[in-house]
Amino acid sequence: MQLGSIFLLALLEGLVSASVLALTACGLSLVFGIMRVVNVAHGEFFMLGAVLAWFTASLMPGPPALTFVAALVICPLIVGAVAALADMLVLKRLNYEPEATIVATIGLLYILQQGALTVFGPNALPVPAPLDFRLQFPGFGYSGYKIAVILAAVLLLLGLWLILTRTRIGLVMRATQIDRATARAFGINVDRVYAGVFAMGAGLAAIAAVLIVPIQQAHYLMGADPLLLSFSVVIIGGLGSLRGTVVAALLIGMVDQMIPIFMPVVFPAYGAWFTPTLAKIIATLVVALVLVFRPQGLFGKRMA
Amino acid sequence: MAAVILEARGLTRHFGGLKAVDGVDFDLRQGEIHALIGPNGAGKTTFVSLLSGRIEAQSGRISFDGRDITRLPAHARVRLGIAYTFQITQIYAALSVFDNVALAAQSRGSHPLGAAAMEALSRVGLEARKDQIAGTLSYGHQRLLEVAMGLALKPRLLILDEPTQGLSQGEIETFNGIVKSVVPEATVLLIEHNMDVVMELAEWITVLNFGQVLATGTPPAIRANPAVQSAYLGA
Amino acid sequence: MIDRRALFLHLAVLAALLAALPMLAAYHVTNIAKIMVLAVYAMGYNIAFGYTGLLSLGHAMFFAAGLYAAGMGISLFGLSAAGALVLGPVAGGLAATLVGLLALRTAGVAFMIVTLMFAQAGYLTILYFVKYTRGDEGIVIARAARAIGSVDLSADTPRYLLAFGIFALALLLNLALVRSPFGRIMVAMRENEARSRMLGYNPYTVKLTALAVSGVYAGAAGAAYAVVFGYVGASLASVQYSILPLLYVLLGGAGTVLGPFLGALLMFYLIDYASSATSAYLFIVGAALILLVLFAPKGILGTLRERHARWLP
Amino acid sequence: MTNKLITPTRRTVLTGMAAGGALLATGLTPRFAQAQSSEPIKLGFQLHRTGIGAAYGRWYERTATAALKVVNDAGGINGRPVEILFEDDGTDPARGAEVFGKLATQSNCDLVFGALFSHVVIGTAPRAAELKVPYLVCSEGHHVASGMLNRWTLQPGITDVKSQVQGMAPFVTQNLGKKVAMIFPDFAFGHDHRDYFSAAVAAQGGEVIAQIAIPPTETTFTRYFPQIPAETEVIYHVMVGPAVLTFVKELGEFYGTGARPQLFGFMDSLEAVDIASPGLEFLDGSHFWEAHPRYKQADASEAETFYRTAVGVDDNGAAANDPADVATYSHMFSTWETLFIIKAAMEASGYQGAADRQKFVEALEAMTDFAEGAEHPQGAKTFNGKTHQAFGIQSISKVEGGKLVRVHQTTLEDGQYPDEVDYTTQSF
Repeated sequence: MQLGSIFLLALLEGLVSASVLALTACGLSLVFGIMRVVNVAHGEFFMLGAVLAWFTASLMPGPPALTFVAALVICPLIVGAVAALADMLVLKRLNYEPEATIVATIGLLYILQQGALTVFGPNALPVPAPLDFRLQFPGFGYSGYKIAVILAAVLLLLGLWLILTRTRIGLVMRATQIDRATARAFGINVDRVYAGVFAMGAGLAAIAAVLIVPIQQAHYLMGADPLLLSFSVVIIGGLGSLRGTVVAALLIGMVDQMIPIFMPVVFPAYGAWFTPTLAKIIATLVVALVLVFRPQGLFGKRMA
Repeated sequence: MAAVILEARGLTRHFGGLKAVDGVDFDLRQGEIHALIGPNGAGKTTFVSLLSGRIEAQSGRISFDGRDITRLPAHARVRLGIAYTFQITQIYAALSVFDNVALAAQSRGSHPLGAAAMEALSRVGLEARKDQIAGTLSYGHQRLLEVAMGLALKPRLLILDEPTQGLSQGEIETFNGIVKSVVPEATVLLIEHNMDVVMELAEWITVLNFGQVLATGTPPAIRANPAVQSAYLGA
Repeated sequence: MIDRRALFLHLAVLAALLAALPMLAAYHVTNIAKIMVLAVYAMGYNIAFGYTGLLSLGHAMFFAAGLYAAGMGISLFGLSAAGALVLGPVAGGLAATLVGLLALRTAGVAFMIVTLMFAQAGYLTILYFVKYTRGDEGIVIARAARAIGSVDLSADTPRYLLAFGIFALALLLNLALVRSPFGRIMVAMRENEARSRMLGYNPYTVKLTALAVSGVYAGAAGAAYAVVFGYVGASLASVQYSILPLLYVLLGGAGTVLGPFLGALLMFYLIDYASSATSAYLFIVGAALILLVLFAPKGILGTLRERHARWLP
Repeated sequence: MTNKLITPTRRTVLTGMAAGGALLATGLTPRFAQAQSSEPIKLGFQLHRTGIGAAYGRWYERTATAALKVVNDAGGINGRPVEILFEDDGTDPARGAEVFGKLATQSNCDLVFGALFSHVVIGTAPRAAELKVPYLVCSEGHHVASGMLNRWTLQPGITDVKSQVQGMAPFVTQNLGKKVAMIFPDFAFGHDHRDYFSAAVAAQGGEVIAQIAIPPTETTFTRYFPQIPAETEVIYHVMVGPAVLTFVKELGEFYGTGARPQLFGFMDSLEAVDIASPGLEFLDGSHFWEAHPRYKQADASEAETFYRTAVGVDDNGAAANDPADVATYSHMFSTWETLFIIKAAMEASGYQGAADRQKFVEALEAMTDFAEGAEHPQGAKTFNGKTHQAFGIQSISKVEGGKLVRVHQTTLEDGQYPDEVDYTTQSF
């Protein structure tokens, strides 16, 4: 392949994975920013969104485009409802104590995983893409749907940003984030806000998953990877900072895609001992070290 | 006059725009009871936090017993003999009274541990409650336990941050007796709002206002100082 | 300073485990041996989490350090089983110290994530060095190598006795540790770090020491696992093996000496019996975690200590 | 609960004595002896019901259950009925060893079989040797024949990967191309493919010009495709796990309708996946290895038809009652065949009970051939008693109109390689 084609492919693949990652990680970041809860079950909400998308698409009659749009609406709602329920039944009772909530969300992770296995079975579940066309670039072909995913993610992120900054809901959420007690004093139903935020975070993961299933299929063990990547994104971007999260998602999504694409071009020994697995080890360590030495993230300001 | 045991020069700590401590010079003489007073928000707690190492100084210098301790972490200063009792009670609520004091005595390497701990408890009159869980003590007793932990450290400098807050009159008298018994082996630095306590105990007083030293001197001199009067009365 | 009742209780548990050996069916001999090895691991976890307040999600790395030190020591370098049992705790302690040096600069949630990330890197490292570790497939330790002198450790009784010996040693040392002055400092660090600092204790060194001891326990358990069960594989270094000791400790009672063993025993048999009735044992693990943090955050022995037996260490 | 933690309890001893007394008193001792010998043979099955192997596990269970019915309908083994006890191992090696112990010592199974995933097999094998219980694996891994396991572990029902790969190589180099780029998962299973196929291709005068290892946690693959050299004539792909469909689809998108290298894949990539899934159209014309052709071939034997009906699989390799439920057809026959081999070896050794386990292994080691038939619907096999490994015929199928059509069959000789171990010299 020509270097120009390689670059274009890397850019496209990087954008697809960054946009889906940004949506997923924003969900995690939102929950952490406002509720101070580290949701280990976030990857399972992603998985749940994906298997429900398959379920919707295979149950509903009609062309793939229609069932897909239906899934895009229905799945986040169901997943959000499950999350709100978990918040009210478990997290609220733990008073959002950080360590207890982590243990509880680990429990939730196992329950959701087992639930998906029991209900939907162990197979990879394919969902047809709502758009079926290929783009031929010099040297490689590319799925038109993947381009649509990038656009959809950008629109959704813009929508999220508008909700958070321009609406009363966003105002209430920010007020709750700053001070729970004061928000309560101003007549804000903090319990409802928390349940809503947790549902919204899970819903974002579910939307991201619905977008990705036509590319990747749904499977009950698929939650681990988005969880670890989202953690990395939220850490690099600065815990709780949405802008940092989006920037970090772009960075990590791009780097994650570009290493296997570019390394063989610039580094002939790639693949001999510098395998993708080694790249993953290094990436994981870098994220850990960022959290150790720059806990405010690469893009955040240190809090006084 | 006794030797200076602790000396601070140009000590500064700002929080954003707030000049909590702003270029304070301060001397503490061996064996005295020194009170630090000032209106709310004057920077008293920040100042002693800088001395004890709980907060790092932005500039300035602190020396203790002739040694520069400006960059020494808090726990190392404790080991040098600077003990600090918290403004808000900070005991180990889940542990027994004995364990609370033993932890302090153990830090000094006291031997035998049990005897050292019991001695500190008996000095504040809590020896009968040694097996009680500390969190179940009355508030006054918790404050006394806090002081006992300070004593069990066998400090050379004991910093007490508003120790009498919330104590009854009887408890305050007990407390005054304890503080008097500490000197002159050790030195005491006392942040206090209760002027009766200050006037009864302090040999020397420093007044802080807006992060700076407003005045320093003997109790009668401070009482007569017009600047202090205006700061306190807002005149 | 060890309470007589406490010492008696622990010795009685050990005596019961020893006396049970001739009465147990073969299946349970292996199970209890495994439970004792896992309990050593959980005891180590408890020293960090239960006593010192360090909630780590990366202990699998310390367990795996001992596991692979022993397994690769035997299979690649011809180490003896006895040598492997010594090397394991050293490797576990070393791994914990290295991780601690960095991770202990953080606290709380950040500490959990950092340890999780380090353990994930450790897991991937095992996969990376597939030539030596055989990656996910793992290493089988030859039966001939699993012997001390002429005693074949793969036979039921010696296996049980070795696991028992390590468990007994770990339990008594744990008891001595938590009743020692240092044990009191660990608890002080858990209860109130700011206060402990102002009593002259350096939180960093105290926590690092506790984590290192915890790693030594985990490494010892890992080495024992390799020698006693003859298999060393990457799945034993996965996240799940970091959650397992947390689950055992929460169930049995964090900050109690016997809690980890009790938790391991109950959880092992709960899963074992449940798996014949249903394949949904992940559900059981998940539900147990949630119910424990919701309704019994102190675990069985922690609740017992609070209500009835204050002397329980 | 049937599990006895402490044996024997006073009560069970007393009931036992009472029962014995009653029998003696009524003079029924002879019938008691007969009853003992007609007690069922219990076979343990280590099942991947949950975990990463779950998609396979379901079909392994169905196939073994179907074979069991055939065996029992024909009078069982040595005139005794047969039972299979399925126990979930979570596709986890540690749990696998525990489950083995449970089946062998708690449920008193005569032997254990059924495991597929290599790490489970390797994690369990030491336990089999400790307990001296035969362990018959259905895994296609090379671990048995490589000599790393032990005398109690055998793989008589399915060919190992080294042999499969070696059998494939001549077809690939002669029909598809000589310059091969390999794409495989970066763990032991993938490395077996890498090493054995590279060697086999070199022996055929071809060359592996790129080895692209993909990390095990990967979910998307397009970014690896630029590493495929332009002069590549054949892409050899073997991926496993839930992401395989993504892999194939992305490969299709990458090359599109333009000129592309020939594709040769291992069926592992598409087990339990419908070839007619959206996005897989581009596979048309590509080749796959199959141990056992999923689509019923025009020349299917009677045995093959019988097997399909018995397991409940239609002509397209999906469940007869649910066409969307696609089988793991290329591997699951191994549990069927293994059960019939168990029957044959038990009958050859005159197996009576646990005391005859060693005789069972020796009888199995003495076997050399399995003829094609209802007991071996996948085809004839040879068995090497020294390496404990079976060798069978492999198929190469071409995707034509959304179906797999067999275009080549290897011979038994194609897959032979020199012995790497002689388990029969090892002690029990």
